[in-house]
Order: sequence, then C-alpha cells, then structure tokens
Amino acid sequence: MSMGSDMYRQQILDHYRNPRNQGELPEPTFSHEGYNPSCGDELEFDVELRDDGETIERVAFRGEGCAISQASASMLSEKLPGMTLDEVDELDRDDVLDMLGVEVTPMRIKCAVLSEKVVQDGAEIYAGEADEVDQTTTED
Amino acid sequence: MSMGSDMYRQQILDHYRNPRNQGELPEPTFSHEGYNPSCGDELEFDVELRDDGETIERVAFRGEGCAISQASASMLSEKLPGMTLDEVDELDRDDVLDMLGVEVTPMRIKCAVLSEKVVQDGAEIYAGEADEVDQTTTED
Amino acid sequence: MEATEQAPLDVEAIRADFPILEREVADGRDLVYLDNAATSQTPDQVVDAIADYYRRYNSNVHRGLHELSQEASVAYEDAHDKLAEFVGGEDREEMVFTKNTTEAENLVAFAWGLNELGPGDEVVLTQMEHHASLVTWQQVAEKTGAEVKYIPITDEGYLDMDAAAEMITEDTQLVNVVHVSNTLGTVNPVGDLADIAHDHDAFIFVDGAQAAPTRPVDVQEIDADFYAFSGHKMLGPTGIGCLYGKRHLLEAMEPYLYGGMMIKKVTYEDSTWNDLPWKFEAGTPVIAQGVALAEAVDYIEDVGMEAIQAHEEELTEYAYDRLTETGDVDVYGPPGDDRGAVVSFNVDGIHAHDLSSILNDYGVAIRAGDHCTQPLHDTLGVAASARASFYLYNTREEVDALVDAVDEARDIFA
Amino acid sequence: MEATEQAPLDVEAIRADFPILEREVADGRDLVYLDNAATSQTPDQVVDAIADYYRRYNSNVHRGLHELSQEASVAYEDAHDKLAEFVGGEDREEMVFTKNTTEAENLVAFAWGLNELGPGDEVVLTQMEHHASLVTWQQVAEKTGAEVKYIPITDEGYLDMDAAAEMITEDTQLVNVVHVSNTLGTVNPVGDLADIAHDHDAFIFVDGAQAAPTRPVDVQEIDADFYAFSGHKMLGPTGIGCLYGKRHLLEAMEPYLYGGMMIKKVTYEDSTWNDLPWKFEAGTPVIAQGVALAEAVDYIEDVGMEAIQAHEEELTEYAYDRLTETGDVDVYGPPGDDRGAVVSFNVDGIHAHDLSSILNDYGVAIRAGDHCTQPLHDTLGVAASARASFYLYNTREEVDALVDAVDEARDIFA
Ligand SMILES: Cc1ncc(COP(=O)(O)O)c(C=O)c1O
Ligand SMILES: Cc1ncc(COP(=O)(O)O)c(C=O)c1O
Repeated sequence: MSMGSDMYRQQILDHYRNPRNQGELPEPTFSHEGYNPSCGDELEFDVELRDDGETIERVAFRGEGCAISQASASMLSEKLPGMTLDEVDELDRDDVLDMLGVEVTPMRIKCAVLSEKVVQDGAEIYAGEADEVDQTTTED
Repeated sequence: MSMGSDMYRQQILDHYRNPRNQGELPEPTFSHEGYNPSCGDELEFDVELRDDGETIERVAFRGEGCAISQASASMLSEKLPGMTLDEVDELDRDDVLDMLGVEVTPMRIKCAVLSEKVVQDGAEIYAGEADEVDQTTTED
Repeated sequence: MEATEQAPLDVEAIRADFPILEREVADGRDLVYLDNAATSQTPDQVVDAIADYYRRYNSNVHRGLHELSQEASVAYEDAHDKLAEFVGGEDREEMVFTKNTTEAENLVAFAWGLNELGPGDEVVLTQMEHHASLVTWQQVAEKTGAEVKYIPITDEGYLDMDAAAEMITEDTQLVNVVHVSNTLGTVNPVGDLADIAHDHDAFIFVDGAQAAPTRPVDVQEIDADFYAFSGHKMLGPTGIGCLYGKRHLLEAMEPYLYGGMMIKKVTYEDSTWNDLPWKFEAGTPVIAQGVALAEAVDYIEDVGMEAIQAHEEELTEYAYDRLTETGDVDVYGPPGDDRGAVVSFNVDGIHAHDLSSILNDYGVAIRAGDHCTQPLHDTLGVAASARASFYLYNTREEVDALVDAVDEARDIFA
Repeated sequence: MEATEQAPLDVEAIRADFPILEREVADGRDLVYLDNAATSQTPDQVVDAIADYYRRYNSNVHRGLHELSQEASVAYEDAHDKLAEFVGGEDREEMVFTKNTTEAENLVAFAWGLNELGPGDEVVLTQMEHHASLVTWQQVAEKTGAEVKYIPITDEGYLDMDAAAEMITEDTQLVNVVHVSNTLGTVNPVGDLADIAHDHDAFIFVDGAQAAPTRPVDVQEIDADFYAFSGHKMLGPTGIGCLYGKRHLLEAMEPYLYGGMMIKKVTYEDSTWNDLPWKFEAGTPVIAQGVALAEAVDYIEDVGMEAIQAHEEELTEYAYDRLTETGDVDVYGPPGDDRGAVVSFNVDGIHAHDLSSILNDYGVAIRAGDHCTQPLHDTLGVAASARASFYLYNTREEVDALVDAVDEARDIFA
C-alpha cells in the first residue's frame, strides 16, 4: 500500500493553496455540481464552449473540501480548455491520477476523481445523453 | 444429560395410551385450556369444586399432543381430587416431575408442566387473582 | 458405483472440515446431524475466516480513512459481489445483506409493500409458504387493505398450477413463492410462476432459503424480481441473509431502516439516500458475517454445487425409500426422486416430538414441529411432523442410523 | 502514579488478548488504533467463543428437540439475561437482540412510533443525535405528521437544559437522547431528561452506543424506557445490537418484523405473537453473535467497568491537553476532564481527511468525516472533523504517537 503522505507533494499543495480558475464564468454554456459524501467535498464547474459547440473554451470552478479534491479540480481546470466534449468523455480514472502525478491511496480515489465526474456528467446532461440530475455524487 | 428414552417408561406410555379422566364434566366449576407452542400440545381441563369452594371434587381433561404432555395430564387428573386450590397453587415443576417419575430432558419440560400450568391458571382466574386469559401457553 | 458425469463428493474429506460432526451427544453417541434445513454446520474454513477478520482487519467500513477500514470495506463490498454472482445477479448493487431470509422478506414488505399496496390489490402466496413470508404478507395486507391468496397444493404436494394461473390476475401485485419447500421438499416451478406474474405486471419474490444452499440458482433465468436466502443454511454464519433485487426495482424503492450508512446528506430537516445497496443497510453492517459468507460460497464452489445437489438427491431418495419400507410412515410431499433434501414424516401412533426425543438418544438430530409452516400442517391434517434434512456432509450410513432409531421408537411405543 | 481506589488497568496484559494490535500498517508502522468509537477490537476470548460455538454446538434455537439445539438455545437465552443484567435490566424479557443500535432505534420507531404518533405529537431529539436516531425519527415524523424538535447545545457542547425543560411539553411523546455523544464526547444528564420526559408522560429512548461500552449503566437508575447499544463497540462481534425496554412497554407494543420465532399460532388468516423478547426477534436470530457478546461482557466485567472508565478518562484528558498545546487545534465539546473517550478536532488549514491520510502513514488510525452527525457538524460550522477515540487497550504512548503524527501533517501543510 502506498504511503498517503506521498499524495501531498508540492504540486498538489500548491494547487490546493492557490487554486487556478477559481470563481464563476459570466456566461457558462453549462454548469454542474458534485458531492463526495466520503469527504464532504463539494465542487461546482462552469464550462463555456466555443461556437462549434464541441470544444471547451474556458472553465471555472468553486469548491470546498480536502486537498486532493480541490487540487484535482484546479489541475483539471487547466487541462480542459481546448479539449472537445468527446475527449472529456474519454477521460478515465487513470488520466486523472496521471494528471495528479502522485499515488492516490484507495481510500482517497473518490476525492481525486470527483472533478472529472462532475465535468463529464455536466457535459452528458448538456448533450442530452444523460438525464438531468441536480448533483453528481461519488458513492459513499 | 439424561437419556430421552428413559422418559418413555411403562407408566407414562400406559397413561398416554389409556388416559384417565378423559372427557368433560357436566357442570364444571371452571374450565381452562392451554397450549404448548413447542410441541403443539393442547389441553383443556374441567374442574369441579366441593361445596366449600376450595377443594377439588373431580376433574376431566381433553387434549392432543405428545406422550409427555398427555400422560402428565392424565396423572395429574388422578392426583387433583381432594386437593385444595391453595395446594394446587403450591405445586411446582418438581412436583410434576416427581409425579411423572422419569427424568424429563430439558427440551421437554414444557410438555411435562403444561397440565399443571393450565390448572393453576384456571384456578387463579376463577379466584379472581389473575386476569382472564383465553389460553395458558408455555413459552416457545 | 456407476460412472456418472459428475464426480461424486469426497464426503470423508468434507466431513474432516466440520469438527462438530465428530461430536458425541446423548452420553456417548456419535452425532448424526440431520437438521440441515434448520441450519447447516460451518466448516473450519469459514470459522477461520471469521477469526482472521477479527484478528487482522476488524474495522468499521466506509467511514474511516485508515488502512484497516479500507481492508474491511473492500472485503465487505467484494462479499456483495460474490453473493450477487452466486445467484446470477449482476453485481453488488443488486445484493443487500440482511440479518436473515426473514428480514429480506420484511425489507420488501416494508419498503415496497407498505408504500404501494392498497385495497383491491392482491398478494399471491402458496399454501406451503414459510412463516417468514406468510406472516409478513398477511400482516402487510392487514395494514394496507390488500388481500392475500394462497395457491393450493395437490395431494402429492405440488403446487396446483392451474389454480395459480387463475389466481394470479390483474389485481395481483406480488407473487411470493418458496423455491424449495422446507417441509414438503417440493421444488416449485418458479420460472413458470415468474412468467405468469410478469404477464400480469406483478412482481415475484422467490424465497430461496432452502434452494440457494442446495442447487445452482440463476435469478436471471428465473427472472426473479427478488430472491432471498440465509447464510446460516449454506455453511455460513448466523446473522446474515441476502436479498437479491433487480436494480431498477431496488432503485425505485423507498429505504427500509434509517440511520448511518444509508444516507447521503442529512440536515435537521431532511435526508437523502445513499446508492445501492447501502441504501438498504442502515447502521454498522454485518461485516464479519459478510466476509464469512463469501468464504462459505468459496467452499461450496470448490466442492461444486452440482455435485452437492446430486449427493443430496441420492441421499434423499434413499431416505425416502428406507423410511417407507414399512407401512406405518407417512411422508409428506412429492416422491423421493423429485424433491429437495428434506423428508418430513410421521410414524403411526408416535407424536413427532416423542420421536425426536427418542432419536436424540441415538444421536440422531432431526427437527420435530411445524417447521414454521403451521398452516400447511393444518392442511396436511397434522399438528407436527418429524423432519430429516440432508447436506453435503451426510452419508447413507447416517440415513441408516435414522431408520434404525425410528425402529427403536417403534419398539418403545409398540 | 497517585494512589487511586481503583486499581489501574494492566494494559499490557489486556493488549496481549488483542492480536490485531500487534499489526503493522502503512508499510511497517505499528498500528495505533484510535477509532474505537466507530468499532472496538475483539479479544481472543470472544473470537474463541465464536469458534467454539461453530465447532461444538451450532444449531438453530427453539426449534429442534435435539441436544445441539438445546445447548444453543440455552446459551442464546442466557446471553439475553447477561446483557439485560449488564445494563441493569431485570431479565431476558427486557432484552431484545437486534442487528445494531440503529436497528434498535428503528424497532421502536416502527413498532411504537408509526403506530402511535400523529399530527400534534412531538418527538424531542438533541442537536447532537447520531443519524441512527435523527434520521429515523425525522422520517417517522414525516410519515405520521408528528414534529421533531432538537434540544440545542451550548457553546461548550453541553445540552441546553433550560431549553430542554421548555421544549418537552404535553405534546411530547418521546425524548431520544444520546447518552455519550460520539462526536462531542458530552455525557448527557439522561436521568434528568428522563424525569422531565416522565413528568410530561413522554417516553425516553437513550442511545447508549458510546456509553454502554465505557461506563457502568443502570437503566433503572436512569429510569430509561428504552436503552440501545451495539455489540461491535464493546469488544463483541458485528451484527448484534441490544434493545433494553421496560417490560410493560415491550408487552404493549406491536411486533416489529414478522416471521418465524416471533409468532405463537399462525393460520392462513391470522397470527398471534410470541412472548418477550422473542416477539421482536423474527427469523433465525443472531445466535453466534449473542453467545459472543455475552463473552465480551464477561471480559469487560473481569477487567472491571470502573477501571475501564478511569483509564479512558485519564487518556482522554491527556489527549485533550496534548492536542491543545499548540493554538491551532479546535477541539469540539466539553473540557478534557468532563467527557467520554472521544476527541473530535480540526487543525487549522488541514482538512480532516487529509489529516487522517497522513496519520495513517504513521500507523495512526482515526476517523475523519462527520461521524454520522452531519447536522451537528453544520451547527459547529465545519464539514468534517478528525476524531480520536480510546478504549481499554490504548496507552499514553499511543496518544503521543497521535500528537506526533499531527505535527508531521502540520509540517507538510505548513
Ligand atoms: C452515539 C451512537 N449512536 C448510534 C450509533 C449507531 O451504531 P450502529 O452503527 O452500531 O448501529 C453509533 C455508532 O456508530 C453511535 O456512536
Ligand atoms: C423456506 C424457508 N424460508 C424462510 C426461512 C427463514 O429463514 P431465516 O430463519 O434464516 O430467516 C426458512 C428457514 O427457516 C425456510 O426454510
């Protein structure tokens, strides 16, 4: 089992303390929020698409929670602009863990992937491929 | 632990096959019935008191069930006439087991004591010392 | 011994895993344990799994963020997957752990029945239902104004399927049927009943307490909406039962008990519910029991369920034949070659409880009573019966011991 | 060490009974288990009692007439007596075994609450109730039209007893109060609350999940109508909880779940109920768990409950003092010398879950989250807290390990 302290590398702590793209977008194409019951983490993402209706122009997020969930949201917010919704859809757990660059202990995976799930669910709801849900949750 | 087969001595089997005082009394002073859920044994006793309102003149019983419960009822029906209700009240488990004259295994004690409990409860209800209950039961 | 496709069980090797079978009872008699329909014995592997849990990774689940909690959580969740798979369910989301089969019945009765049933609705049971379902639906019907009907049995102890086809109507909301009767041994055509129920938009709840331990079960093949069974009857521990439910039904259902673990968000005003299956598991769950039951499934699968079934069928038929050699024994239910591994009977002139007391003296443990099917016994016209039931570790010699002990009882009561 | 009347615990000898405490976690660290309020560890004596049950006398209870069944029945019934006595109840008839504390709450909520509550009735809880009672009574209120009120807490984490005296009125049907808060550590004046409740003809349900394992409890002295606790928090197994109830209340109550064992007579039309406590235990009960829990009580009584309490109070005060040495830790609840053995806290700038991950690396197992008191955490103004909780086998050195690990976390997040 990997050491939990390894999760708290400088990069993570930096994103936690100084989150990038924190705030709201004035005219988001869609917004979606999510909740991780196991840590009580909350995240809300605003996404603005380009005119092609496909490609992400900008994102912003607001949130509260543990360092892993908040740093993951911040790092993801830097990675999303320029990606298409299809590409977002293809992101998986490993991409997120690669992005974080640390070994996440099994107990904390849900914190790490919350941001990805929120954006994916928001995109699916926007595209009409999923039913409207108020909130994405990771299972407790 | 005593041997269960020891329970089935000739005397018990004789009372089981030829129950004494089986039937109904024409004018019972009181009647009461009981049930033993663990074997499904059922017994109903009629009791006729002498004019002193104290002493048992005659009893009769009807019942269905295992050999132990039915033999116990039959033997008790021979023992009761002449006893006062106070004496009946003082009967306890040991008296019944003495009367049976065999070692009753713990699993079958409820069968053995059902007859005694039925008569005691009937007497108490008659004397107004206990609430009216339809049926005496040994705990399952 | 004839060549069979199915390799026969190595019963001697199996018995070595069950130290209790070496026990002496009744002042020195070898135990002959034939009360398996009440509860099965527990192999060392399962007992060791319990001990290992407490000695190595006992912890509350889902709640801590420490390593013990992680290990316990993974083991407990995996146990759900294993038990779901064991009866052909998809995954843990279709598998709720309860206390026993009885609680599984009550879960659906409370979470679905009390909320959905009303006057004009009907719940169709069978005359051979166990009290677990019979009393439960009877009381839910009483509370909701719904009506309970019972599919009758034939003289041979089969369900009267013509009657079933008539009794299940548009008014039927649920059919609850025992898969294998714990009294008659009847193996009911649950797939056919599911079809009839579904034709009338009714759900079917299959009580698998006697079936899941003794034969391969596939809820998808049956098309069961709910399927319940107990750990303690399939080499597992007491204190755990299983409720399989189709995902969309469980999702649509209200919760059952309230408390921690089954919630998502709680305020002083209101609460929202957790995902499946946790929505139905309130409070600290049956962690050690889940782990142990998964181990019991491993044991059964190592031995092979088909081999277990074949072994039981052979013993059951043998017991049926031997018990009916003399003319004074009534065996209830279908013929010996078409039943589950239970044989309920009465010997002329001997009350079942007297019989079982005498049998106990010869080391033979059977059950006597109504086997939690009182109304069925009324239908059979008897207050009680004796029941011998077999499992993978039983032998033909044990059947002989049963028959010999019945002979002794005959002698005593002659 | 000062001379005390109470002989101190021989913690080293006690630890030898708990092999899990020798475990290493996180790549070679000694386990420091401080998550006892979630679940306690299980001594060898209890594990052995479980193994002995399965290896020697496993059987269904009340049902067979054979020797195994007799032995299991006696052991299971005696366990009820022992647990009744453990909290000052009279005998088995006042002691129902459930799955956990949560089910005990639901039992009373279903069997009494759903049947007796209606519009205009009030159930008074406290702001520090566990989800087990809070969610349960909230939902029962919603179903019945009754109203739930919460006795507020003071800044120090005590119950506001003036508010309690005002909130409990003639409309109050039940007061449900946690004896020792699993988050704040507050030891509530349950006897006083019982008096207030009874003055208004209301019942009182005391949630003793944290109290029964850690201090002498006497339900008659408290005059509690109901008192609930969990086996897994007091050295016992998972899968068993206890509900003490006053005999006349349990007698008057409707049953809870339906099925075998809880009935007396059953027909296709109707059923009657068994005597206490079996009326509330439907289906095959938690037999092995009952036997094991009785063994846990023996263990606790051998060590001595007063000694356990004294040991815990000492550790708790020490932990409180050490954690608050630096100025950056908020501890919730009363002062360190007036609380149960739980210390919930937050360190400035470190989320409780990050803290617990780091602590885990140092072998220290604590819980982080809302501890099933989400609304209380809202009241405290935090989403989560870290919680260390102690039991008889913990040591001052383990408290030091906790404090050192918190320091490491500070360094990382500095
Ligand atoms: C105060 C309190 N009440 C109730 C419970 C619920 O106990 P269980 O999860 O065993 O049902 C707990 C423990 O989680 C508790 O600490
Ligand atoms: C057919 C059947 N259904 C239900 C049950 C109830 O099982 P449990 O007592 O484990 O709840 C049993 C066993 O007693 C059974 O044989």
